[in-house]
Amino acid sequence: MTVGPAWYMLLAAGLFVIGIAGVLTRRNALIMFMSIELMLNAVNLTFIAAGTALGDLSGQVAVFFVLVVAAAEVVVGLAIVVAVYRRRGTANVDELSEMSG
Amino acid sequence: MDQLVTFAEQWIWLVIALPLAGFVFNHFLGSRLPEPLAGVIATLASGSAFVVALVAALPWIDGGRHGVTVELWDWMPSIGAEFEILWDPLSIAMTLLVTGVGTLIHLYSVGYMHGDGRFSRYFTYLNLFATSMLILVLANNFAMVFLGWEAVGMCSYLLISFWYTKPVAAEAGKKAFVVNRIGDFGFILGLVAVFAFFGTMSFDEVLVEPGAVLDQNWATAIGIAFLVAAIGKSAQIPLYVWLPDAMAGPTPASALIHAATMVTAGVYLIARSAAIFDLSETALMAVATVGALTALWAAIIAMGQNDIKGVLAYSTISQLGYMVVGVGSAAFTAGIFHLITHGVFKALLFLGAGSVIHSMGDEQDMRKMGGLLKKMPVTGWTMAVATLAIAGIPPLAGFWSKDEILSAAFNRGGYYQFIWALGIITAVLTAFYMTRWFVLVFLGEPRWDSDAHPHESPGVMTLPLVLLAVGAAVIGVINTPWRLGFEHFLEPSFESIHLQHAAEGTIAWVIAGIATIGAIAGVAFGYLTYRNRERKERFERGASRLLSGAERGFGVDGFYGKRVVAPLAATAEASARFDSKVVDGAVNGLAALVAKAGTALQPLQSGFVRSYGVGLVAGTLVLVVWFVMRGV
Amino acid sequence: MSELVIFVVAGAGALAGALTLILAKHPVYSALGMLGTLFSLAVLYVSQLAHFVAAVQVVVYAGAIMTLFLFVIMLIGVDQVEDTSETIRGQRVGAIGVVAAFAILSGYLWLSGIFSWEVVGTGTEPVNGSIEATGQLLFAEWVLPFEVTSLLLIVASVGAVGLALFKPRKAEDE
Amino acid sequence: MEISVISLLIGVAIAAAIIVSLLPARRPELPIPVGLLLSLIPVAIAGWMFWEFESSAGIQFAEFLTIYEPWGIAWNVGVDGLSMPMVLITTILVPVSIGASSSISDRPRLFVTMILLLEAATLGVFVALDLIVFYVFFEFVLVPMTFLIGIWGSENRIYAAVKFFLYTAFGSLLMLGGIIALVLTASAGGVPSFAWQDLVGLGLPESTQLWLFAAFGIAFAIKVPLVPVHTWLPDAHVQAPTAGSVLLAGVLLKMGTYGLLRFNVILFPEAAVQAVPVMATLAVIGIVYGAAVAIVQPDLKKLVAYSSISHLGFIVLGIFALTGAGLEGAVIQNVNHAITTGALFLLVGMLYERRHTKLIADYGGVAKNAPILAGMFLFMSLASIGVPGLNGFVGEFLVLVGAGRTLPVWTVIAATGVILAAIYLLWAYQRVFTGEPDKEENKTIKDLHFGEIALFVPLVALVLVLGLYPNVLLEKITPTTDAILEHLEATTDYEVPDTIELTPIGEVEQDHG
Repeated sequence: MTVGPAWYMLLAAGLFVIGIAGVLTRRNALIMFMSIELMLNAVNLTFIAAGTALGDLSGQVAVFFVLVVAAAEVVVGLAIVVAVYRRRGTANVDELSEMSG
Repeated sequence: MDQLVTFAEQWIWLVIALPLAGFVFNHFLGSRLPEPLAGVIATLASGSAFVVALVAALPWIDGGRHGVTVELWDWMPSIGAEFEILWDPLSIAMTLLVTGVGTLIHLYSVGYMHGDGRFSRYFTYLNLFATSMLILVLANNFAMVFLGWEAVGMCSYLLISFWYTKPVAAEAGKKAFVVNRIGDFGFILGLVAVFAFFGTMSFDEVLVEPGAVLDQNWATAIGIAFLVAAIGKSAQIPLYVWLPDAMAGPTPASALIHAATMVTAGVYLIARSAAIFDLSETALMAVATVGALTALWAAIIAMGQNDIKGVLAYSTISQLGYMVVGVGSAAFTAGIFHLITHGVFKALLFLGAGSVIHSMGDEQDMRKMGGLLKKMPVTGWTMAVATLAIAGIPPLAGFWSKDEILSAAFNRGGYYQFIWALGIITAVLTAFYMTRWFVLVFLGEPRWDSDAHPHESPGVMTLPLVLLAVGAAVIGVINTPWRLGFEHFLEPSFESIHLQHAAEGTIAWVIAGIATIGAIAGVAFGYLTYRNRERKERFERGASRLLSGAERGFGVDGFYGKRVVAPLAATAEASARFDSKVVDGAVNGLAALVAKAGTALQPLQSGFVRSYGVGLVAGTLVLVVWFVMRGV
Repeated sequence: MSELVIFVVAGAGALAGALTLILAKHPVYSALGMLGTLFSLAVLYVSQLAHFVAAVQVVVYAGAIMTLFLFVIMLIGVDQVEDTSETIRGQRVGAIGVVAAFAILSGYLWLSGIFSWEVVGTGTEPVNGSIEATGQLLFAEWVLPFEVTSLLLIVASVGAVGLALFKPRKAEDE
Repeated sequence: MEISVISLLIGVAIAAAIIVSLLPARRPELPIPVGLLLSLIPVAIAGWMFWEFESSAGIQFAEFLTIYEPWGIAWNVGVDGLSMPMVLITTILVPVSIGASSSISDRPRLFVTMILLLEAATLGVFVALDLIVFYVFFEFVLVPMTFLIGIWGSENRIYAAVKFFLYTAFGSLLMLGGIIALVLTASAGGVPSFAWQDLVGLGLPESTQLWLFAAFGIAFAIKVPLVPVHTWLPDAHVQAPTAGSVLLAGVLLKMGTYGLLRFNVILFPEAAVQAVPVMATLAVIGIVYGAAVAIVQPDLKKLVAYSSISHLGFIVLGIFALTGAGLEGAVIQNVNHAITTGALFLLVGMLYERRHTKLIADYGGVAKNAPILAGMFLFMSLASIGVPGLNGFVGEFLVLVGAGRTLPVWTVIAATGVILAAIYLLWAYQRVFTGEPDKEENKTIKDLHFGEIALFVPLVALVLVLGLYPNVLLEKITPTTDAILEHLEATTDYEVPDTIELTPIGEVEQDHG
């Protein structure tokens, strides 16, 4: 028995929702970051599954691009986290609310 | 003759250009010249224009010759407004008056303005004034008339407020300009209508046969609009209030304003657009009515004036009323004739008054004069001539022209005989108040202040007086009932018009007789009353209410101040308040509202990334739901 | 049958790793959970014939990116245990709300069957996730975006260096 | 591709701005004279263009360089009878306003740079025929002007600058929406084109035209400004430095009237014909209301500002008279108002430099010690009032007689503005200049010096030339305005009235005479 793409979608959705929950509930910047990565991976999974199901290799190519963007994002994001930590001594995003209106 | 016509066509522009050149020269260099030179140059500029005009006028003197037009350059071609000169009998008559009398006033001013700190500036204004008036009378289209019209208004503003450091003068100048502008409003509307119906401003097209374009109502409307314009410029009821105040300027300037230029423009305008007025009896009647009422009203006020120039100012208004009656009776030639004669003797009167004021050390109150005839014989005797001329004593100038107007009005019949009656009453009053004026100033005992040392004016001032006195005495002969030379001369300008002619035969003699008797009665009554102190006092007691009312001009100025100016000012104030409070308030209110909304929404911007995250996800949700609903 | 087994096992692993990621108090555990998820996904990719992507997933994600994460975690203090009590008013309710809504929406969409499309490729001509095939596609049709990503990476690394050089102003003042 | 003279013109202005900004900072005396000299180059170029400009209707000196083909955006510039006079007067006013700024001591380099940038942008507005290019310039004008007000203004400058910016930016955003909507409608799915030439005579449905007319119209109405969206103007004028006021009144406001003519009337003819009563009413309200408010202003500069509102009303009335004389009058009044009001602002600025007050009540008797200043003020006032022979008359008169045919009632009301103008300006003159100087400060007031008089020479010359021989401009304007009317007649039911026909007396009373 083969597993239809719908199941992969369900799994991806689950991962994505978990990722959202992580972003919204955790206040450690690093964990929030990883949650975002998780969401990106969920999306990657849908690309792969759909690409396979539709017989189109472009789905996999799209994953490459997502990967690159994720890598770039991580590089800059982590640099920011480090910079903030050096200045403020914390990675707790709740303490970084200077932009409050 | 043909050579002279060619001369006119080629060189007539010099009539405008010469005074203009004088203006430009004096404007830039006048203040560097020694005093009399600027005046001499200005006088020469004006005088040479007179000479050119005189030579150019020769072919037309005999009458019967049509006008020529000389195009100078384009101005506003799309509305048929060019710089184009019309040299026809009407403009010839006006030009000769303006340049002739104007030159004498220039000459006189050289003496009068002696020692003034802005001597040359005065003459630049004088030349500019002459230029403007010449543009007005030489124009061949309404737009150019309006150019001259406004320019004389501007010059009168400059001259009246010449001594601008005196608040009275500054105020009077502004008043003159603004009141004139109300008249201009009528002029503009008239021009707008003319353009709307004719598609051009040019006399060549508008005035040749307006009956082929206009209907009755619009002919009347345009006529009334031009009447409003004339009311402003020629100081008729109800806009005459600026003219008495215009006394604040130097006296020769007043002479120029009152006699040769400016105020005659209104009468000229009506005469020039005779073809339009000819279409509408209603408009003509309105004109005649305004003129007659003004003549009478101003004559009454003049009786109570104590200012030597005040009497003359109101007499100008009154005499202008006569001219307006003349053109309003369709006796356009008679109106212009009176304009000419009045130009001469009123210039004389003002210059004489100036001479008196000059010698009395700027005293203008007649109650502090008297007996000046001995001290100032030339001035005094020339003034006697002028007084009799304006009073209408034959055979002096005023008699002929006034009689011509009254006779024409009577001859027109119907309503116009009522106008004639008003005219006769005014004639009696005129004779009376002018005699009073002469007696108070020149006869009787001296009532001078102790420091006054009256003396005869220098020759440069008395020469124009003498010349003008001769004119005032004899100029009437150009148009007598036996030989209507002036009327014949003007006729080509009024060819297509139903001109109202004066009465003929016995009636003419009767009318002339009535006028003469009235004038003599007025002079006699005036002389007898004011020559004797006792009778004078008795008369003044008896008529005290009338006289004191007249002295104040019956409070018309105050009435305008209260009923017109004050409400206008209040409206303006209210508008300004409305503007800053309501209109701008609304704008600022809107800005405040936005700011408030911003403050109200401020808590949303908590600064917590995770809160924003909730919003982000919620927004995504909405989007996804929307996509699903759309069926993607 | 084998695919089902792989899917169930790897899927469960991925979910477990994900939950660990968001529930662990200690960031290091979170990172390990994340690592688990990444590996599980790589397995799933292999089962979907995306061999090359799976390899990249392991090398780049699990290898490079997660190492970077761990490195930073170590750098800013492994002992930082997060206080999980909620301080922002309404945050918990909002978070639960939107997460639940998202979950419900996903479930609804799944149940409504819009993902159960007719499978085209399976059985007839499976996609070839080999390096050659992927590379050919990448360097032919997608070459421009590919080059642009290189630019993005350069910019990102420059940015990171810039941020690293940045010194707090206080330090400058001292 | 040869660079056309228009690109050169704008390029020179920008280059001048760059050169001035690169002057050494420790030589603060340099920027004004250098800027003045550099700003004379555009005058020469524009003068040459004007000389070469043929009296015909088409776009001249046109230039077309594609910027972004898929969207149909291009550097599409050129001048016709509407824009040529504005280009010329803009270049003339810039050196005058730089010359009037010698008292600027705070960052003169930046100041002159801003003025030159403003020149480049306004020139761009007048020559642009691509709607996007037009919009970009139209918006860019705000930037230097806001700086001019906000940095070198008087006490309340920030408020005025912000108000100016927000007010006008709000309007232009509406216009941007209008531009996009117009182009999308016009292209109907095909390749869009922002070229004005392609958008003329589209024959859009009337309701579309009305919407677009409103979108453009509001933007321009704010710029003109028409009552009731005028309140930014007095504040901006009062706070702006002299040069800013001169350019604001002389050039910036004209962008509104120019836009109304260039876009609203030509692109949406049907809507323009429909909107005549509304626009004419707003114009007439502006004339009378602006004048009434001006009468009682205690602040001389505000008085002149409100007089601008009144005068601009005449221009709008002339545009929407939709007759030959009305359009000609509107275009030439654009120029005339720029000269006279620009000059009046210069004079107010010079008074302010001498006495540091703009309140009329603080003056009195100034003419005694400063006769040239007083004479100049009077001259410019009379020109502004519309005394014939001076330039103000030509435009106003053409507008009035032009409007008389199509909008008689409005014309009658507008003509009262002529009276009111005399009242407010002469009254102000009377209070400021006449009488004996009773206040100490007014007794020592200095007259204009040579440099100041020199600034007025070109303006006085223009006042006289345009007053006595306006044909220099009119002959270049008329073909274009005639073409506009032909265009209106071709695209709508509107017919330009020739003369109003009556039943003449001559026919009725044929048997009478």
